[in-house]
Amino acid sequence: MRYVQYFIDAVALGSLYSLVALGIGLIFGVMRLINLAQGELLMVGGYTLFATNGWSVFVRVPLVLLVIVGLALLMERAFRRLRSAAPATMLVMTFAVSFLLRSIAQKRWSAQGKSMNIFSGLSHAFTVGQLRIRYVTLVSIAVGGVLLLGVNLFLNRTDIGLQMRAVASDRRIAQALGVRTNRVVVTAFALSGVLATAALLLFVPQRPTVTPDFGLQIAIVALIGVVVGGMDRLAPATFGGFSIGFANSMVFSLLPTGQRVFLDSVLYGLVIIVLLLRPQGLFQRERQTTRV
Amino acid sequence: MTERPGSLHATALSRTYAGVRALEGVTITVRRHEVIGLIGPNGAGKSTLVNLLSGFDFPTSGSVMLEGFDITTWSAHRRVRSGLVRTFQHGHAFPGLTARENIEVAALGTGAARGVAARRATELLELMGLADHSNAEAATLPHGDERLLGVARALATMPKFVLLDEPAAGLNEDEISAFADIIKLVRDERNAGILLIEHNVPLVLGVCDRIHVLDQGETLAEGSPTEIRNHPAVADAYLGATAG
Amino acid sequence: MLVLLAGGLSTVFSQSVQLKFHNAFVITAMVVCVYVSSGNSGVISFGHVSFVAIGAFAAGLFSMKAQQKGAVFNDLFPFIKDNHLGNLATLILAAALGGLYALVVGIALVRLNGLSAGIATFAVLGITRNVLRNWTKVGPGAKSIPGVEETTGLTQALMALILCIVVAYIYQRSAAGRRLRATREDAIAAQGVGIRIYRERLIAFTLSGAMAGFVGAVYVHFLGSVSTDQVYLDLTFLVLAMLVVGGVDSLWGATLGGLSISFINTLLSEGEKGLSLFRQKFTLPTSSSGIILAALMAIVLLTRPKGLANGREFGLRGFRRRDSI
Amino acid sequence: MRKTSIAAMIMAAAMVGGACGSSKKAADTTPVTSAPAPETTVAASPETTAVPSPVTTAAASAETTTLSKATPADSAAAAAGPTTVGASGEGPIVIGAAIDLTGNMAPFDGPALVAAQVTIKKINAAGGVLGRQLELKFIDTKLDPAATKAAAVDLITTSKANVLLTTCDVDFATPAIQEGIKAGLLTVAPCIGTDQMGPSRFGAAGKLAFSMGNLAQDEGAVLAEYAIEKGYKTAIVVPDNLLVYFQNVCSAFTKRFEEKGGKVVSKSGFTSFDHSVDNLPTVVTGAGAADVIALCTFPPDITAAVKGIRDAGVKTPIFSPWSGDGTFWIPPGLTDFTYSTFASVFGDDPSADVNALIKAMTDAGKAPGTGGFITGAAAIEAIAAAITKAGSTDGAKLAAEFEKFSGLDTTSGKISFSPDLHTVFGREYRIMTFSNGKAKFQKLMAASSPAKLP
Repeated sequence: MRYVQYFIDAVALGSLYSLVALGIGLIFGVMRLINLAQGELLMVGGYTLFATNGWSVFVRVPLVLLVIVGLALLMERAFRRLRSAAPATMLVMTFAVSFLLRSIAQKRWSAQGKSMNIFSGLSHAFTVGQLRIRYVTLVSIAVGGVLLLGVNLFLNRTDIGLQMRAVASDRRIAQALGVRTNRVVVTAFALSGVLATAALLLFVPQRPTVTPDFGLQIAIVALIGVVVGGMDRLAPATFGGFSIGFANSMVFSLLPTGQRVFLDSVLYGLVIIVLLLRPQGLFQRERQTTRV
Repeated sequence: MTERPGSLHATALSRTYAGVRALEGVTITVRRHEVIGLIGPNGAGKSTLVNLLSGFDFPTSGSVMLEGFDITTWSAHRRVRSGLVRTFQHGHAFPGLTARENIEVAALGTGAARGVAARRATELLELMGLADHSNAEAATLPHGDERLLGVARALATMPKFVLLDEPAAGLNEDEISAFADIIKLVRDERNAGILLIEHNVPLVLGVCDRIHVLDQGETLAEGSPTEIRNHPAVADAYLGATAG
Repeated sequence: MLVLLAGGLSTVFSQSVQLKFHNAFVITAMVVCVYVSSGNSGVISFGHVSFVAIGAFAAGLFSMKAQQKGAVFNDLFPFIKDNHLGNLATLILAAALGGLYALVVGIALVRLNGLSAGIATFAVLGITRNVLRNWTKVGPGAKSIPGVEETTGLTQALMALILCIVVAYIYQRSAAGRRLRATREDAIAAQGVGIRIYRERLIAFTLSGAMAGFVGAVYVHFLGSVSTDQVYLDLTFLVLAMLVVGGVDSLWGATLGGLSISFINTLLSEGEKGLSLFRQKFTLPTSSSGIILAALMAIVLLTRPKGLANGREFGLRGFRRRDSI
Repeated sequence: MRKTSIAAMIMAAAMVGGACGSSKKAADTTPVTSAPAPETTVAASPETTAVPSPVTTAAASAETTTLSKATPADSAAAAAGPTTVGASGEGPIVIGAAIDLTGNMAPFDGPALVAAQVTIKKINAAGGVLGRQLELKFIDTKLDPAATKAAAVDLITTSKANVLLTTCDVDFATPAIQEGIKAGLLTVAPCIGTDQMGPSRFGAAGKLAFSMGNLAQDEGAVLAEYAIEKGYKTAIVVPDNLLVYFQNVCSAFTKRFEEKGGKVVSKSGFTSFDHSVDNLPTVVTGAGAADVIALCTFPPDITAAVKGIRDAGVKTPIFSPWSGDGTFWIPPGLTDFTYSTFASVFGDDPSADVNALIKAMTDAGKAPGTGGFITGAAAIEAIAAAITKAGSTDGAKLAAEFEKFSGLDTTSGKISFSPDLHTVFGREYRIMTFSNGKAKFQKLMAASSPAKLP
């Protein structure tokens, strides 16, 4: 029974990270960009929630959505010039943006956490026999599933989705064929803002204190998850995010009490092993050998 | 045919990609001091065969022997060090390096000292007629020169066997006849065995000692240039389509 | 000559500004270390600060007096607890351990490319930090190592930087360095001419690990103390940002990036304290230097995506567009 | 090529400019500290303390006059002549603070600094110490190790600090502490809570280092004694493994709770920032029933921990040390959460002095978030007391006085040190309890003695 509870805890954490991973995976898919600043969307949204504590959710949710999507679009503008730059340059650019936003938050709100309060009851638990399940877990799984499905439908069934996939597979050729790349990329960033909003609203009941590093903490884990899962396609990336959260919780529970301080070592060790065995990603089909 | 020292020999090579057969039971031998032409229509499996021979891909079944050693599972660089080198269809020159550096680094790759590498580069630039471009970055070279540079780079590893993957694409007629001389020179002076993959039929017919024809992943014919020219199936499958 | 230069610096600048120079030299040396591997191979490593940490912790622990070490860190393995080494010996030890650790890590990881390599090396950083912080038999636990002899003066810091640049320069001009740079230019072609990517990367990774360990020791002998959080994420991001802002594909870029960001950072934090420049007095608001620095980095990247150096390299006669590989 | 050279030149110019600027600044500042007339008292000069100081300190008005007098000739003269006026007993007594106003310690260092400024103003208004004014100079370290070291050196060599204050985390403070004790200065951290300030970490020279924070062994003991007093018999102990302070408080709680006849049914922690906090509800419910949970951690993870435990339906009282102080992290409707702290920031502190200090800070727009601010005031008061008793600012003499403090009266209550313990013990804690999201002062309570940890 104890182990079933561990499993439930692990699913809970995994489902939260999968939402963030979905956003990171989407941007990577379209832009080949690892956006370290994705976490700052959550952070800025978090401070928006803090600033509006006590307001009606019907105002707060659209407001947070607006702020996050707006920030995502600003980021897109900042990254636009670098679309064909080297990956390292793009990565450091996203890091600079992340650092900038965190520095501003640190100056504005200090490193002291601020408590946000929305959908607080979601993290309450109900019990089935001896097992305890948080409502937020069920909601996360449902929302995660719906969003993954929704984004996939969007990519596969809509014109702009098709264009997005074309841009993802070869931007130059897509451009040459008349795809309006900017519009596609902007749409992808807006969508990633929506995903970040969903992730934030589900994180808050469980992690209600926002600090300048709030988003970075989450984004790093989700990013590792995305790479481990396989970043070329959306579903593997999302499952990767789920896996890293799941493993984080499961490893903690299974470690002997005295050894739990070594959680990070075990987790990172597993990450390395997976990357060595399946460099293309845990949930990715085997790639064809590089054609020469 | 049995394997003998002094040859590169592939037996019954097959390669399947996700259920699709790219190559099926191909057996081919290249001896030292011999130029073998490899021709066939697009998608016939020529590139797959070169990849399997050079270690850039590995066969689903079959084996590759080099001078008596089974090299089927050897990595590409190990094959190079044992004297089996290839060039690339799309150039793959190191774009940021000069022509000379491209050649030097190849020599260094097989363990040559820097002085030796420099000497080899000078020789090969001369041989390929690239001496004027020696300090130009590879990325700025015309297409034809880039191909020649690829060949020079391969020769800098002092190979016993060279697999030339469409080296003449983008060359004009004068250049092609000069290139034919280079191939013969490599064969005669360096005593190398050469596998020449080429669409340019006159070049293949003119320079090759024997010709191997692939179609749909299988060997269609093999023989001297004359035999191949008169082979009805080959004419249908290939020569008729392009040479005509 | 160096001593003269250092002496010159020390007469012109106040003691605390000199310390910023120390720091700039040491941090730039770290950037050069990362460059040796990441710059020449084109595979970004997030793990090099691990080697800095190993070097710093080894040098720190072994230069502490045995008596004090026993009092503060009682759990240490006896051979760590009971032994004390001189300054020079700790530098050598740190380089050896850094190189050895990089070799072990490299054997497993240099086969990886791109983001997989980035995440795997990041994982190494996480493990290193976690172990040093929690395994009290090998490290100080969640405490800083105090009382390390502060033997890194301005001269030593500058010498360490120059040594790193010289080693990096010799390496990249050597046959091995040129082979590795060829793999960066075109991995497939490199294999095609017989270059062993794995081996070449491993050589560079190990060499840069040894250099990073050495610099870690120099760092701890500069700070006089070290804790795990000081050689973790912030330093990793800072060093990588310096490398990329300077220009990841040349040694000059690495050096320029390290020095320029260090000095701008110093300028900004002096600015927060109040600064007279060209007869104008500037005072920046508290905590604003981070914001300005981040914005400047972003602007540099946007206007010069290839970094400040833009591919140019050190050369004997000024800077060349690009030195031989 | 040309472009790079230009970029490099600009960069070089920036370096030189920056360095020259700051060295010029150093020269400018010299006359400030060496102002010959004793009545020219300068506190918080914007030269070194560019941060707009929230509280106008005593002689801030003097800064403009001093500045306008700082001609190049003055600077040259000051640089040429001996500048040890402060040490000779003529000028102000300089307290240098190398603290964090930007990073993760800023929420602790910042309020302590403001409280120190208010206290200095009060002392100066009453005639100063030994007839000399106190002057506070601070530099933001941003927790960067090299900047911390440089800040300490700057304060010691340029500002001629007589006493050094450092940031509230011993590991991040170490570069500054070492500079302070190396220069023979009394070095005081406002709120470090471990026994690491002093000889136990820094060897013999560590005799000069003290912290005004509450000793973790003392704080854990008081929490345990309060739990016993409330009639609790069993406890679940949940330490955060991140910091030594948390581990020590929870260990001290365990030790004292068991000494007093309580039973610890489970001791199993987690680590902040490694995302294991979400496992805590299972850890706690899996530990079985207990009368109290001792939770030793801090924001942001403490919010997730407390909320997770409550949301899992566990209503057991939770006890926390000072790191659980403050309203900023509290989840709505928090109930039965008790913590020990230095001062109540909820307006119901039993001490009039404390409330006056809070008011002064609030008026300056810097209302404290936790009770830790009081350590800044205590540091200044203790330093002033030590200087008065020793008749000198010599570090060794001051340290000797510090070690002798036994029940010294400060705004933060009675404080004691000993040759072994350089962190405060025996101080009266404010025991505070949250009910329905509202904090209420319960009682003043001192530990009978610090718990002994192995």
